[in-house]
Amino acid sequence: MTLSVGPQHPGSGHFRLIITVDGDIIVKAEPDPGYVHRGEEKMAEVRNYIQNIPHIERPSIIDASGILYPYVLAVEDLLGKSAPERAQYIRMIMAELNRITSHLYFLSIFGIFLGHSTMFMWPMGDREVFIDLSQMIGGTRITFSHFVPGGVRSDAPDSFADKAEKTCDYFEGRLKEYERIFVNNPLCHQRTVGVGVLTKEDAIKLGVVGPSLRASGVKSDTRRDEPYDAYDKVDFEVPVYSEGDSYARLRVHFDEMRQSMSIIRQCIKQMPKGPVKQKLPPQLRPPAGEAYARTEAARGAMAYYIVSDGGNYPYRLKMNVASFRNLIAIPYLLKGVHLADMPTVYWGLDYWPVEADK
Amino acid sequence: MVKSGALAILVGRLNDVLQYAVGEPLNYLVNWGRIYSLWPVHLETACCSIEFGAASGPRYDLERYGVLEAFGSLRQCDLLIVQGTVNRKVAPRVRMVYDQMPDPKYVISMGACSNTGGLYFDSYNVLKGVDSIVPVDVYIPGCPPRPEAIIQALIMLQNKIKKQKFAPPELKQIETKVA
Amino acid sequence: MPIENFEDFIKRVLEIVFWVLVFSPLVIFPLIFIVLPSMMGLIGIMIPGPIGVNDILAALADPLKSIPIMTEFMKTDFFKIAVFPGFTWAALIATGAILIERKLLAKMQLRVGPLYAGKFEGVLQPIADLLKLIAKEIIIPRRADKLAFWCIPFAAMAVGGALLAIVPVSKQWVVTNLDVGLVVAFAIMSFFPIIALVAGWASNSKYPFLGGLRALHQMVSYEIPLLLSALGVAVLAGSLNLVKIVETQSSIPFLLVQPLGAIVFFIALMAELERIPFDLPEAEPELVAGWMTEMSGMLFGVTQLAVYVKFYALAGLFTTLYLGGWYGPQILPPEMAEANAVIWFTVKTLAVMVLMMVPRGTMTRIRIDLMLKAGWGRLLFLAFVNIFIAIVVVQLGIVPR
Amino acid sequence: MSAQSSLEQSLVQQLSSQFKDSVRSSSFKAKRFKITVDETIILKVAEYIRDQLGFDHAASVTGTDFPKDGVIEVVYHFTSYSKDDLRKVVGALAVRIPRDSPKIPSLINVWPSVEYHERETYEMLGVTFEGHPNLKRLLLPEDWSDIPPLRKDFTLPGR
Repeated sequence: MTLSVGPQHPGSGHFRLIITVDGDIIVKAEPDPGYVHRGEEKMAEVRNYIQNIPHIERPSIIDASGILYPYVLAVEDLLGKSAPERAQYIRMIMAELNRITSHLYFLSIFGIFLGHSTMFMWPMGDREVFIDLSQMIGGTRITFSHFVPGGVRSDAPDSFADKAEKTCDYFEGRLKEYERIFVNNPLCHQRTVGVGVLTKEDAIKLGVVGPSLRASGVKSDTRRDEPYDAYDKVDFEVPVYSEGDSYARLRVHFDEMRQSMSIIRQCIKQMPKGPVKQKLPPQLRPPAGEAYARTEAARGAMAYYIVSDGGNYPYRLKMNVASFRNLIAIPYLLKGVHLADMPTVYWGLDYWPVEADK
Repeated sequence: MVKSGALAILVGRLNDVLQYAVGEPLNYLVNWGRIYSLWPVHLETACCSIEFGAASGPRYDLERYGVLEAFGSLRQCDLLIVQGTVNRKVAPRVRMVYDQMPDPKYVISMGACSNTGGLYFDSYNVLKGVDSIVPVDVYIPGCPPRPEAIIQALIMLQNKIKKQKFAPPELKQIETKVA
Repeated sequence: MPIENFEDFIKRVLEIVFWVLVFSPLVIFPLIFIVLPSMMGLIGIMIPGPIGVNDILAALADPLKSIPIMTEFMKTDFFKIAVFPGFTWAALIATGAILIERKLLAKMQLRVGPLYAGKFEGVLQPIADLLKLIAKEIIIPRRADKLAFWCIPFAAMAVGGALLAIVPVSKQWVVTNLDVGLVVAFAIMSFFPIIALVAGWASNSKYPFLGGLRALHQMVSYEIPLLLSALGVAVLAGSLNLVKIVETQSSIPFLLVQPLGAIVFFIALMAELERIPFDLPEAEPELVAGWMTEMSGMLFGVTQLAVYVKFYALAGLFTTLYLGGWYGPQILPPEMAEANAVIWFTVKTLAVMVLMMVPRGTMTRIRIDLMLKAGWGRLLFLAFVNIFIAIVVVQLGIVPR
Repeated sequence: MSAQSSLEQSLVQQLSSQFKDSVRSSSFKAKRFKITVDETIILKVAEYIRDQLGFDHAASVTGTDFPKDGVIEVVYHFTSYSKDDLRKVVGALAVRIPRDSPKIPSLINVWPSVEYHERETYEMLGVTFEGHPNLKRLLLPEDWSDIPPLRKDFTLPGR
């Protein structure tokens, strides 16, 4: 029997899965994305480098700083400039705050896909706390447009350090509760352990990125592999699990949130005083050439490939987003999985269709 | 049929009396039921769905107004919230979802993109406003709108429903299509 | 002057009542005295016994005279079926349960839940939902089996009501006191998955059909543990009559004698009721709304109400089998022993219902293969152990038979 | 910096010496290198990059339209998970193919991760990847009948 899951289906987000089931087992799954395709790459060719910022972060407003970060780095690479040190730390704080909110969103949807509505509500509620925190720097709830080539738009207020410290303290306690209540119970184990196993070899072969990759035992994190901004000055661990199943993916998200909080704390301590924005001309005209910048966003390695012809507009801008790279793993993992596990397996891969469709 | 003018007046009066005694109170009751029981369709068209999720989260809690969080089947839903950009691929689906919902149904257009195309006004694949395919009751500006704005839109919709006239449900047969 | 708010509505209603009272002597009373005597035959069937036609006519003139009529009416089967232990009562509790469930779930999730429908804490939320559903369009898919589709909600309601008929609220308030009440209860219970399957088949759509099939699968896994765990109670009580089972628990509820059986029965009951973690037939993320996907308007409303009526009935069955039914300390004056019994039964049943609601906020959904494993591997084994415990208890003579 | 650059330099040199005649151009900077080859030998180059150099997956496939030169440049970006020292390096393998008949062999057998990227490039730029098992429409609506949108002669409706 062939089932069309989505685009209007509680278990699919913004995309469609055409799955063939034999009894309760999925024998074939074919993703049908494109329901949110908005032509960002073409639009970027008719906007200048600053005008591109707001629409580029829209595909992933769940992790707005994460998707903007490599764009800014790529433009800086083309210009041959870099951000002042304080701006680098503020960028890192924003990126990590967004990582936490994005992971909390991941957790809540994971919960609803497991049939656990409390697991939807609690992380949603705690996400607001971090949104408040990033609102102090960014100014709006989720779409900040805060990073610009050559720095950030605005400095962090003085009260930020205190509030961040308090929030992190609060949230560490909450994380323990989450683990105790949602993860370490037999029902959750039964639904996730050994389900949708992505082996290390396959993860490498399919070029999976982000938490799914680390859950499969590959210790790869762009922040470590190719440290950008001040990531080489902070101390953090890359969580790795070797099982590669849904449970490992869930655990990676928990561990990453802890590491992010530790990075935020270190950044606040190490952050120097100084300007947050380099003086650049209002109309950026990078010299002809090309740049490929990548960062580790919440959902995995995010990369931009920009070709410049020396004009006001990018000649070609390619968004190589994490979700689109994980799309290939969906049909691969869903084969042989129970129908009931279909939403958790595909969501566990951190596939966010809006981001993948661009 | 009624030739006599007096009889016509009498029938008209009787109709008025019935409308006054039964119709209007019933209308009020049904509308009151409708405004506190708006169940949204689970249709996400783009990124505004995050803010809708946040709005049904604990801090904003749409269930105070009787709006359930993500609800399963569209056959039981009253409210279509178009959550963000509608592109050319999803537009026929939005219309199909709208057609399959039972009357009375209401549409909220959420976010600049679904109101007018917004940031994507010059994109080749984006509809310039969802109101070209479904009738919209309330528009929420913002990119994305804050959860408070969603709540405000709900209250505006409630005020609109309050003024509506009750029409009895009718039985229709529609063709279901499995896409 | 249109009605704009609640005060206007009340004013309008009072106005109508006033005019009706003014005009009723002119229109309604003559009508009654012409029409009623011709209908007396019908009323006579409903109220057997010493009440005659003249008493009813007299009661119309003198309201005080209606009290003996009411007490007589309350003894009839019609009253039992339609009003008190039967349908109306169950529907009231079911509506209350929906509200309690939503509020409880909201509190567990750090929310407030329904708040604005009704002036106080959203108490009128279920009424609002009901009013809306009544006024909603009913869509029948063209390729659906029309007759079967229309029948489903009412079949579900009938089956739920049939369960109500055998669950004793107190010694007096039981619709039918059957000698094989327990067996009948299980016979009725096994109808539900069939209704789900028919619903799925009649909708002629894939997701409802999958939901119906899952309901059948689920039945296979819980039905036998459910039966066997209740067998322990039958062994202890020495009877299949539900009233007698309660009466044997007058000193000690079977929960204390048979905790294992109670747990197995509780879990299997949750599965029967399709509540989280066992709500596989309507699992939202994969099956949309399961076998209820194509239901709309009042068809959905009635089905949902039937589900909650069944919820109440089965919680009542658990109370009957394990919690000592209507027995409890006397909190009302002795002459109101019946009311006391009813209160205790209701309180216990509501407690069981709330206990069954809690997992909805605290547990994830189970998978169908795990469900089968749990049902056949663990619950069945525990149920057998429980029967042996029951036999040993009976042999030792701990519980008086 | 120098140690770092030497790695990229050596990689580029290795590739250039292996495929002398077919390499059109090559460049490198810190952590990045790019090599442009003929489309006829792209399979061989890719296999060499995977097996000998150890770049085990492709991160993206993309293309740029150059109507002035009459070519479309298809670029494969690849990197490595399994070799620690190669993780920081992102290589680019570029092919310039004529604009009017853009056809290149698919690299799906070398790097399976390119499946969806090649489909995207196919519909966005009209490049046909020969040997791709499932070269269908991916993101654009089903009734798309215009020229591929990322070609430079496709103008946006509002502009």
